[in-house]
Amino acid sequence: MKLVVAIIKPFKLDDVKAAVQDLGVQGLTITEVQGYGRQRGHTEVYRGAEYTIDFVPKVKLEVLCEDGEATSIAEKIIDAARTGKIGDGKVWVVPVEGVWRIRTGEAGPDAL
Amino acid sequence: MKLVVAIIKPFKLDDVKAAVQDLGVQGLTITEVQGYGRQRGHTEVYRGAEYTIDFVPKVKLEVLCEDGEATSIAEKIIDAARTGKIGDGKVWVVPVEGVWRIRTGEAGPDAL
Amino acid sequence: MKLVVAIIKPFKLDDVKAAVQDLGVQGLTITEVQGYGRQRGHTEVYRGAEYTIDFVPKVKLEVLCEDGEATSIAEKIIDAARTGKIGDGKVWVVPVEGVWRIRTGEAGPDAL
Amino acid sequence: MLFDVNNLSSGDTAWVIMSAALVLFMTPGLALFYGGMVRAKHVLAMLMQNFFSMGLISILWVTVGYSLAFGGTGKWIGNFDFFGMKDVAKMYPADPSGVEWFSLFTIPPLIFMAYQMMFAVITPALITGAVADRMRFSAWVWFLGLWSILVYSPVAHWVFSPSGWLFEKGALDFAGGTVVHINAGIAALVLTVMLGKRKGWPQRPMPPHNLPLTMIGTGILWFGWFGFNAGSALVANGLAAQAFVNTNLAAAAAMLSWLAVERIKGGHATTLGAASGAVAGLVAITPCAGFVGGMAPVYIGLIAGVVCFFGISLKNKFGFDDSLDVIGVHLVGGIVGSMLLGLFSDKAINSVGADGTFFGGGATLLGKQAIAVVATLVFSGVMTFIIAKVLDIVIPGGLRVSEEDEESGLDLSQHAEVGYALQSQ
Amino acid sequence: MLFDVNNLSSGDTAWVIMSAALVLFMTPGLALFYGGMVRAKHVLAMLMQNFFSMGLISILWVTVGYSLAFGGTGKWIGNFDFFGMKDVAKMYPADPSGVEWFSLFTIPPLIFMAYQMMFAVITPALITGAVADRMRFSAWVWFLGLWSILVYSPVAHWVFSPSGWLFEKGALDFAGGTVVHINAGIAALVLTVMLGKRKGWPQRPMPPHNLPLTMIGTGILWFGWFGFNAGSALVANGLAAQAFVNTNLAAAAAMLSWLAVERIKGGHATTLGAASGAVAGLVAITPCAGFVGGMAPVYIGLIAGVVCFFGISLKNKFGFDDSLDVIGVHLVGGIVGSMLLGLFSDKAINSVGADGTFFGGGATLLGKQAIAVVATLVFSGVMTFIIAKVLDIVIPGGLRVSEEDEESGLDLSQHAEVGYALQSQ
Amino acid sequence: MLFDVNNLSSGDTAWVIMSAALVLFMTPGLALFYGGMVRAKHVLAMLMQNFFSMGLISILWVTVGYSLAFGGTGKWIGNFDFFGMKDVAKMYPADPSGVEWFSLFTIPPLIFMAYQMMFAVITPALITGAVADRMRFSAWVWFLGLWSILVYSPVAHWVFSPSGWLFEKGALDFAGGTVVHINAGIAALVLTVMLGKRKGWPQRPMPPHNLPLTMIGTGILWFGWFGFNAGSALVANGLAAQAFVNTNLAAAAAMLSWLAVERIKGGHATTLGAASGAVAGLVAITPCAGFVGGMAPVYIGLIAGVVCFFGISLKNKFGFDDSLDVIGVHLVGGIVGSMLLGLFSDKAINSVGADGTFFGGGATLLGKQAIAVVATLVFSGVMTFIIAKVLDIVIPGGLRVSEEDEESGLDLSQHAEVGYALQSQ
Ligand SMILES: Nc1ncnc2c1ncn2[C@@H]1O[C@H](COP(=O)(O)OP(=O)(O)O)[C@@H](O)[C@H]1O
Ligand SMILES: Nc1ncnc2c1ncn2[C@@H]1O[C@H](COP(=O)(O)OP(=O)(O)O)[C@@H](O)[C@H]1O
Ligand SMILES: Nc1ncnc2c1ncn2[C@@H]1O[C@H](COP(=O)(O)OP(=O)(O)O)[C@@H](O)[C@H]1O
Repeated sequence: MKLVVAIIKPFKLDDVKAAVQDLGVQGLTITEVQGYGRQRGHTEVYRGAEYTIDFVPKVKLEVLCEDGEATSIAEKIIDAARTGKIGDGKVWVVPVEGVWRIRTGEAGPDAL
Repeated sequence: MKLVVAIIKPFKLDDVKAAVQDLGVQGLTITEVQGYGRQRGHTEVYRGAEYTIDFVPKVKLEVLCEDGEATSIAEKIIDAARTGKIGDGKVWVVPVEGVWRIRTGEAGPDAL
Repeated sequence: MKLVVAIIKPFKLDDVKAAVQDLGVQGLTITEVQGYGRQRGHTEVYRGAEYTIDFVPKVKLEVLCEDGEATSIAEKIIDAARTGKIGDGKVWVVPVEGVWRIRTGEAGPDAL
Repeated sequence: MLFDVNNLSSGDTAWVIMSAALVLFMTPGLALFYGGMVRAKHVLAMLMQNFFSMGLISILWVTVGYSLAFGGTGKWIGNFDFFGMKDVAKMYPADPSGVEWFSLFTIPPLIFMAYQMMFAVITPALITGAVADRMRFSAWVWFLGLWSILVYSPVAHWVFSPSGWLFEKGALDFAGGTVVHINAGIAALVLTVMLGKRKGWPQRPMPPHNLPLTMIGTGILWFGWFGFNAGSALVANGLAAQAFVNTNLAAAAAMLSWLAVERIKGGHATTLGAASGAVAGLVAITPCAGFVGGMAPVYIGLIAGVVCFFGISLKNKFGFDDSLDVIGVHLVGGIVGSMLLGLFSDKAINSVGADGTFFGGGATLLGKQAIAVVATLVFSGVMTFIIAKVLDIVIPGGLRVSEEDEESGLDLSQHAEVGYALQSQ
Repeated sequence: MLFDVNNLSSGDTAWVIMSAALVLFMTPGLALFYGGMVRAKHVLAMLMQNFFSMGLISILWVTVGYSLAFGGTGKWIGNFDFFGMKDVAKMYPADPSGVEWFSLFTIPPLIFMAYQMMFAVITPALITGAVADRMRFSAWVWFLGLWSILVYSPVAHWVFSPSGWLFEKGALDFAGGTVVHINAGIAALVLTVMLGKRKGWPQRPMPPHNLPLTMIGTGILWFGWFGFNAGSALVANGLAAQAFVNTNLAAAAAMLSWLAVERIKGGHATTLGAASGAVAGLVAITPCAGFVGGMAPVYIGLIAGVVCFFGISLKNKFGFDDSLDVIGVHLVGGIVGSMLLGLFSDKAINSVGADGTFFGGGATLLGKQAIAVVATLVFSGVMTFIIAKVLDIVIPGGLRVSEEDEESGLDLSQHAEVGYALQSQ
Repeated sequence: MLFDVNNLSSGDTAWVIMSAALVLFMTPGLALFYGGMVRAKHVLAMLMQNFFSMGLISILWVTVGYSLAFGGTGKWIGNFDFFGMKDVAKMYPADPSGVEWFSLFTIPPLIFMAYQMMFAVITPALITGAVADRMRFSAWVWFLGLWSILVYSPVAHWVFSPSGWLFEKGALDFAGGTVVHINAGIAALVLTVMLGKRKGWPQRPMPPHNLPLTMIGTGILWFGWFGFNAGSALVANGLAAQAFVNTNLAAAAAMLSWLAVERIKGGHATTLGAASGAVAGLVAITPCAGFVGGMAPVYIGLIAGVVCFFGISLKNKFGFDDSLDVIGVHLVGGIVGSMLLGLFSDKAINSVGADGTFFGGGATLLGKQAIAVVATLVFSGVMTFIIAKVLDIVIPGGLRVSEEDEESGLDLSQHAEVGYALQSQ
């Protein structure tokens, strides 16, 4: 089992969700995060004083999947999340050693 | 070392925390997340227009533990978080290659 | 590739970011989380009734990096985040099996 | 009583119009005060229950409520003379024979009706704090309407109409200690017991999700309460000024005494304690505002702050889940104020009042106050029980939402909305 | 018309000063009402567009706006008699020959000017809800100023000045059905079409980020509207009381009818529906407030709630993105109110008014109201188009921000700020 | 001076009661204005420090504060004539021989006392913005009480009582430029320096956690300020209208000039800038409100906006951490307003005023204003230092919380509460 993690631009969330649903993904979890990267932050002004805010709002997606699906899911996310502009985000894959569905106690692929 | 991750229903948090504490777990980290899954979302109404919100508020738990404890922690979480209704969530285990306690610099199991 | 994850005290964020930037880290992602640990929570009062809040606000950092950099990044974070007081947090490293940059589709170290 | 435009005072009218606006503003204030204290998933439902009272009760009031409270010269209840706004623009309510009351008014009868309307709106809204997080919205809608007609209007008649039996008896209530606070407070107690506890209470902590919201509400309530109490003079004169001063002092004193107890008992003076103490003081001074003077409001406030603080712990002792402490603050505070009036009332302040125990009046007024308190407790308590019981049977699903709806939050289950959306959207 | 201090009534003055303060308070209220409905990344921009109107329009009003609206006795527009506060402290606007209007005033001319200033401030602010989330701030600044001078002042002159052609014609507008709501509503429609849809609309849901904020705004608006409508009596008397009562009842009734339709159609009565219905009722009663009585405000409110509910779905039918439903609520509600006045107006309530169809006046008033509505629609619509077109060409970048700026949020791109910072900081 | 009920004007009374309510409402407004600007972990502490002033100062004022400010006919300080509400209901303060001041009043003395109470409440509350995020709550409690009695009451006596030396000297202050803003501003400066910087300042950015909250506060402040300034006329007449207009125009103008400077200097007009500019204008017009006319308030506002903008950067230059810019806005703005009054004051507007430089008065008034400014700066500065020094020694732990308490947030460490709970709970 794998966990596909993606950091994307928030307004791409609906597109990305639709895209992975097309692949038959039945569930995922998102978190509101703040990203720092090449897409430097921006200057904010506070009563005449400027300061740089390095962090930009991003959304993190986590999708548990079977081993073989990870790459296709990652690719699908990459396609759907791309705007071509700096700050589009990253996708990565982490190995997972066990998965359970809480409701039923089912384990492994059945738990997805 | 392992990282046990769980997505649970928010109101189960106290029960789950108590349960893992019983196992001797000394620390954990939680995040407010939004889940999408079989427990479809719900319809929201905005000035006469309906739209579907797929995401439901969930809480994510992360527990670092020694290799041997992962399964028992996972099982304990599953027990404590179960309501039997759809949307109870998932538990998964991720391998961890190193852990440190920031305060002391201790590494490995001592860092937990 | 590795993912270095750290739970730190929120007010240490700027220092930690500066520290890992020194190491050439070009990006990272943060999440606002709540931690439970040895640094027990605190008592809150609600209309005369006291109750214990176990969770303390923390910030979670995630840094993707090449295999060889993980330990040095972890050490740098540990240095920068340390106050020496209980609750300073943890750092851990998770193996990553693939990374992509969404904007370009680049994979592996180039994606960082 | 025909309204004679020659008696109109523009100054008094300006003040009472403004006061009516201030009292209307209190209901949103109350909504926010309560709304900040519930958990995030119930915030809109709380706001909605309160705002809805502004809608429903306004309409019911001009249809029948006002007429039942102020029509005719009956002892127990009004009549239908003012049904559907009939004659309201040109007629004051009738004075009973031998009494001059409405005939002395210097404001248009319409604004008297409107001012009273705002009281009718906020009184049942007070109850929402007790039933928070578990009452079905449709049940609330029906309860609200029935309670207003069957409980609020009669009690308002007893106390505020010069022909009402408690008014005649000489029980005093300047701005609604019995009519508003005890009335709503006992209804809250009955409903709380009937609905049962919130799921998870008291094991799971249910901390306020947004105390700054509660403090916004506190500010609005304090501000609006000047209209509530000083407006009840119905003239812009020294009596209104006295009621204004008393209102502010009681709120201030009760804040201080509440915080002092907190500090002594628990070690910390809390922000919510400051707000709660202030509201307790405002409640307690409500019946007294135009009858006491000097430092009396300070003493009343100091006592109210302490008593209400301990009043709140009743729920833990008796195990009923008065979610946001309507009983501890409004029922207890209302009783404290109504009874202390029996001690502190001073005819030198208001000649149509009476002298309390401390001003040579013996226990006479105290006795009358006790009768008014008990009468309100019994009538409102019993009627609330009957209305709620009937609704519990009649309303599909009963008074209380299902467990699942409670868990997912009333906002979603009752209103298909959530208070706050994702930040990053 | 020289102001004679002997005619001054302190009661009337107290009420109008207070009303002016209440109307000023509505603009922050509106800002919050709208601000809660946009997404978090646009909240400050929304607040800013509204607050900025308090800054810019106040200054423009005393410089030229008031003079253009109330100077001289022209039919179409005022003059420069009051330019730069000249004579405002000692002179009322002139009455046209044979008319007694300003000469009957009992309040200082300065407060009349200030009261009207607050209307000038809030009217263009209403438009911000339609252009939310995509208009360049500099474009808004210019639009705001030009629209106020070129559109608001003339229309205010037509309707509110006794020498204006619509006033002369006998079209009625107590507190701004045409001048405020239709005027702003049609401008909103034109701008909405010219700006185009928000990126992602209607595919992507754009739910309100903070409905409690919207409810705070609703409370303030309802409260302030008493100043808007009852203050328009410009005296503290029975007429002000009538306008007060009508205002409250229409808001209440429209809340109920909006929620009823929601419940019947969609299954849920929503909190935002309660707020929207109330505002729709407030809009519709605005032109009628001092001309109708009895249960008429209830009927007007009930109708407004239903019609505006359906008015809102127009945008989905026609595909224009009226982000926060300014058209559905203010344009539609303003027309509903202005036309219903032709039916419900009653000279028994206000002798300077007229009898509508239901009070034996036939269709005469209805016809006049239709003329006023159409005139406002055409003039404001065309002028808005011209102003916006010119600005789109002249302003660097045009009316609308770049796609990227829209995506990252107006708060950041226009104001270099964000509404909410990290909680844990 | 015995209060003669025959002199009472209901219109004036209505206006002053309402004004007192408006000024009271400003303190919650200020709390929110400041509360939105601090970081989330300090929000309740900020709200609490302000609300607590409503509690403590109200009680101290009726006990001794009012008497020290308005009792007797001394030059430097009042006496104990009104101690504990004695005679306040029936007596105005005494006029010094040969002066008619209180004897001309048309409002009940009680409401004069209450109106002044609200000023006493908000003045020390202004200071909280400077000491944000690091002052121990118990230290604040003591400071608040002592400062009010030892600093506020004397200065109020000097300036507002007709027997006070600055009043006698002819220094003008319509609504509190010296008494309120300079007084609080210099105290803020002294305390800021004594407390030291917030941990991490200025290296770590400390952005406002919730600017919409700040904007709610701004709206309430602007609204309430009409009571503050126009209420200071103490009658509902043309002077009140003038003060009302001046208040609005100065706020508007200062918003525009602040934003203009921001735009020119930094490229962006900010929402917080709009709010800050408006408040700066309101501060500057406070002493002038009833003494200037025509376009003068616009000029005063424009100047205040620019000067206060630069005033704020002082803290960066001198390295003191005036967290929320009380010094830049209130101290600088108060001085700007008090001195500009020496230029713009016009006896044609207010016959009890004086002519400033621009109206043929030469530098006389300017000199008197300078004396009043300097006297306030010196007295308040020195007294603040002494009080704070003593408290720092006496209070266990000193004025400032421990590093750890500062880090975990004042909400938790001082009040055992947090502003916002987990959303999902
Ligand atoms: N090394 C990293 N580790 C974790 N997250 C990263 C890393 N680099 C970038 N990110 C995340 O990806 C987002 C986009 O990265 P950025 O460098 O701005 O643009 P791009 O991916 O287009 O090169 C960042 O905001 C951050 O959330
Ligand atoms: N494939 C997945 N990857 C990541 N998270 C998932 C996945 N499937 C479900 N989840 C998470 O688990 C929660 C519950 O899943 P759901 O399918 O609704 O119910 P159940 O687990 O009872 O079958 C979801 O809300 C989501 O947060
Ligand atoms: N076993 C664990 N799994 C995940 N997170 C943990 C674990 N133990 C501690 N943490 C996180 O680290 C933070 C600090 O831990 P704590 O035990 O309080 O102090 P210290 O790390 O100094 O011993 C906690 O608040 C929590 O967020």
